[in-house]
Amino acid sequence: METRDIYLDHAATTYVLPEVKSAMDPYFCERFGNPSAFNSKGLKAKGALRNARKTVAELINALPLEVYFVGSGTESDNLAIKGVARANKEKGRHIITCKIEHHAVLDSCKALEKDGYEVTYLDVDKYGQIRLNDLKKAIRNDTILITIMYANNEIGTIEPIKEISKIAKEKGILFHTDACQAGGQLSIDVKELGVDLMTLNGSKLYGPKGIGLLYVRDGVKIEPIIHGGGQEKGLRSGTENIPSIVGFAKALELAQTSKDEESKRLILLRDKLKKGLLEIPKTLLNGHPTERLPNNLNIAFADVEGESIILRLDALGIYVSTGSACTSKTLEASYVVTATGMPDEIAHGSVRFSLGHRTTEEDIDYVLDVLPKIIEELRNMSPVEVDLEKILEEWNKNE
Amino acid sequence: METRDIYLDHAATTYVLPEVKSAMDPYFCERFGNPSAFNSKGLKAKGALRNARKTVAELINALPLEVYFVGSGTESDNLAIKGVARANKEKGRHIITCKIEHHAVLDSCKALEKDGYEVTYLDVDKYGQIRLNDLKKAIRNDTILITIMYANNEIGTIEPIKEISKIAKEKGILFHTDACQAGGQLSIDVKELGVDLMTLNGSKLYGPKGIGLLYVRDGVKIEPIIHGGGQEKGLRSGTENIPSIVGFAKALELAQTSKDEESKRLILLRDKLKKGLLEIPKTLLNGHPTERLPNNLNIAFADVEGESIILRLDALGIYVSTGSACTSKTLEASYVVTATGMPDEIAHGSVRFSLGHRTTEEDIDYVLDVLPKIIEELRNMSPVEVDLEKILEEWNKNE
Amino acid sequence: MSEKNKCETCPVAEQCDVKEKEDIETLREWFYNENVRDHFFNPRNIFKTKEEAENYKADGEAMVGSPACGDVMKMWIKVKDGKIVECKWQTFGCASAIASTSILSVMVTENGGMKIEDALKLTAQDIVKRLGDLPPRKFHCSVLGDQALRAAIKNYLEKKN
Amino acid sequence: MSEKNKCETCPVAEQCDVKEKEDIETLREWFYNENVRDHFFNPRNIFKTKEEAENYKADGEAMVGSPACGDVMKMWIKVKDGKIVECKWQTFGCASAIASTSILSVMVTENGGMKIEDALKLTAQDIVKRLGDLPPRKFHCSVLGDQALRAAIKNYLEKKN
Ligand SMILES: Cc1ncc(COP(=O)(O)O)c(C=O)c1O
Ligand SMILES: Cc1ncc(COP(=O)(O)O)c(C=O)c1O
Repeated sequence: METRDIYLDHAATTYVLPEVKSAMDPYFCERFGNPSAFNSKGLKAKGALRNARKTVAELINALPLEVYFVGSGTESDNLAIKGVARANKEKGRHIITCKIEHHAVLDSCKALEKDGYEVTYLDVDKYGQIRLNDLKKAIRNDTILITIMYANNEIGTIEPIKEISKIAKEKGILFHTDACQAGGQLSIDVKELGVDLMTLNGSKLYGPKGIGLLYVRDGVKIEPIIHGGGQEKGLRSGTENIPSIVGFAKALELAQTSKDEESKRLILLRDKLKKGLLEIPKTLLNGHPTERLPNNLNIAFADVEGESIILRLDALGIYVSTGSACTSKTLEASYVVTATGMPDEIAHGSVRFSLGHRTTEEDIDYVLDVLPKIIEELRNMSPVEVDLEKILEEWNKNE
Repeated sequence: METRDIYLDHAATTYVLPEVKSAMDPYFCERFGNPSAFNSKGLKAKGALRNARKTVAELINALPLEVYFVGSGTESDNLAIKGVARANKEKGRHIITCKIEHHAVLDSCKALEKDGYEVTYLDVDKYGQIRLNDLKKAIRNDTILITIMYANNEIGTIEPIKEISKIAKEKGILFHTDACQAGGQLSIDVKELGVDLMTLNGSKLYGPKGIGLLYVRDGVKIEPIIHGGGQEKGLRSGTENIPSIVGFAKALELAQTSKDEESKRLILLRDKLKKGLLEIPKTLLNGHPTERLPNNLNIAFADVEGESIILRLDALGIYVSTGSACTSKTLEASYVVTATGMPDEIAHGSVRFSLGHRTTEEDIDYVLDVLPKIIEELRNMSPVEVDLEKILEEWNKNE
Repeated sequence: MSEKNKCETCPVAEQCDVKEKEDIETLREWFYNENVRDHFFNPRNIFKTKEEAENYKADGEAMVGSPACGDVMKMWIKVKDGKIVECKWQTFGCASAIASTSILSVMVTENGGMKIEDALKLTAQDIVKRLGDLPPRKFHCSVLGDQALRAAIKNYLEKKN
Repeated sequence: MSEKNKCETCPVAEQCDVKEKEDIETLREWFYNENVRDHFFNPRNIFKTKEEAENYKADGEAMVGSPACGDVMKMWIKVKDGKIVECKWQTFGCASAIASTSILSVMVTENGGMKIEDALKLTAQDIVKRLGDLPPRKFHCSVLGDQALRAAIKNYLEKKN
């Protein structure tokens, strides 16, 4: 059979767009200076750095001095959480997050727990959203930080960021959001969102890998986690990665200016895929039916295991994922899907389809053409026959 | 007057070599997968990652599992020092380093001091080398780590790494070396050097910026400073930056395979520059006369201030630096030069010329043609006339 | 990492952890050798339909594992003159679980069929050996294979007596 | 960062630190405006040689700063009818130190020369204003300029009396 090249794993990482690559290219061999160097070569690099910072600041509606470039989304999450926790420990040592955060957030919190901080991991409802009442109840006098992701990387659910920030503001608690998955598709106006800190990265929005951003509202107390030459106003030392910074700014610009149009296109394609896949018997939609990323579809196929589906699709040139790329260990059901109240046995059959720039209707048609047969074959080979009614009943308990 | 393009600031950062750029190029838009993703796109990226790790491991004579890719030289230094300190705190909380380390090392140590660690900052002699006797005396029962740079970024002095590692081994103390400046020019065989941890980065050896490496000998206890998805065996989480990792491996390979030939060439050019510049009256060589990086020359011009020299050269298209790029603040004399016992007034007139791949004999001739006149003009404008004999006398006290 | 999701009933959970520490590099290999791929994409001795499975008359059958843990295997055997002459199976699980059941079904039926007493001695290692190298983490899946086989034989012996 | 290297005798060290906190972004600007560059590359009112400086007959002269701190300025003035008619100088220091001394020498001698009482009132801010925007960190350098001028005038007045 012919092999296609249908990439439906944009949530794991994206290709760099040609315009982004072109923007980066001059900074490798020609405009290569070190922005801290006191000569014209350095000055040119510094100029590029400043322009990139200005571009990004405008796109997120912040001041340039509130924009810090770091080495990845993970580093940005670590810096936000550990940096704020350590700088504000006199105020308190309690942090609130939720159970479906990315490991970058969860494991930063766990690292702080070892240092004597306390962390509340909020539950989520059946669609993956936190309950605002839970949040209010979790807030204590010594709560210094709330960190809740903008949109989930596995099930695509968008969290109620504005409502959370309202609560945080009322209580005078800092609010950080991991917007890695949202940056390419949703509005990331920090004023409108009301966040104090926001994490973005390049590798999810058609920019380069190895570059992240932390927005820190002017006045927020935060400590560095990487010390050295004092770059990024001392918050992130190390020679500035100009090509990647320039590429990131370009990518964010392209993503943000095209997002309305592109979102419409992706939603059409995704909903076609959703409709087709949910016509397969014994399937369920993971995540929120409406409050979800335009490019994300996560479907649970009962009675089959995700890895088999992925490998069968892979052989045809269709590239998808089960859970998050970092934890693609087949022995474990996705902690995100199970957190929504889905029983493990069905979480094991969950597959994420994440669409993007290169996705065409033809791609979607092809997936809809081949996947039902694959599911049928795998089900024929499977000794498991779950009772979907019972599963739904259990899941619905997590209203 | 015509403007040249003579880059003599390779110690600040290097351009990416065309071969390195070509090696990186396919990984932006085509082979862009996430190595952790469980599909063929991920597999290809994982293959590239594995090959790069193998290449690097062979070049430094280590096992692939001892090679960790991180986001910069600074991050690598931070990880080595904080990571080892935190993982071995049951053994002790004392660290030994020296006064002329890069800020990435010094400030990591300072951060640890805030956390209750104790740090000994060894003095250096007039050439910038630590005294082995000082080191031996500084070692305590609770010393857990010695971190001494391979070669200094400002004055080019090479530290006695093998002797230090012998002492460290005898006492059972871990030894980390920051080899950022050495990686492109000296042997970095970790077995021969006898180090337990070694830091390298891309931006100093014609590789990309934003990529660093930490060698960690198998068995060394170390904790991550960035937590998350568990990449790099959990020591450095975050989507792997494949283009930069591939580029770094290529750059290190090119540098290491050409280093004998290229060093010879650079030493010839550098020594010609040295000879010519030292013919200018009232000049001194900073750093070691023989134990120095092939590409580094650091000259003190008495009675003039470094910044004026740099700007005058810059106007002619000659790009040099005073101290390290990160701390190019003119109000402060270089802490490295002053640590060698040079009085502040002459440290202020120190200029670093760092040669590299693109440097030609014509470049050197041009510098030798214009610089004596610049020094003369600036001296005519200067009210300062230091007594060089007295300066030398003071300096020589730091035998 | 996520303790919570570690399957408590997994018989080799501990083993997995040890292996993990021993060879983290290889552990991260999620892709399989040709043999595994062949058996995954062209599984031997399976039923074409659910009906075929329902109507199959086995001398012994058994199911092990649990869907919550991500691995379930069911095995049907026919025995003649103390030898396994037919071996059918169903597997819910990852590629190596499927491939290892498939290869196991070939191992016990090839060359006229394996004697029951030999089949009872088969270990996970034997299956892995036949499959070729497998990511250590995946050993787990083949462990279920020999368990399913033994359970099916036990069922056959019980029925017989 | 490196406390050790902070010049203890610097008259505006504290001011620098405040500025640093206020405007770290601009602080990192090490490059100068056109006017500064012009005066740095084409300094006015300087001596061509050391000999010329040695043989210069001034009505008042003075030197301020210290080479260890990285900034030294020497100033020579000639006074006629209470006005500064010539102003020569030497500076050891960064580009803005050189440029600010040069522009100061122009300011006090242009339009027939500045009255001594006016010259005594000149502040660092006046020099900076004339130079155009300067990185805050560099204010320091122009502070030495007005100090040198005042010292030279003082020397002239002492000599006169
Ligand atoms: C000796 C030394 N160590 C560490 C670094 C820091 O490297 P990076 O800027 O890549 O973080 C540098 C260069 O800046 C260096 O020269
Ligand atoms: C929601 C979320 N946060 C954080 C990250 C980590 O980003 P990076 O891999 O660039 O470190 C990712 C992607 O991996 C993500 O999807």
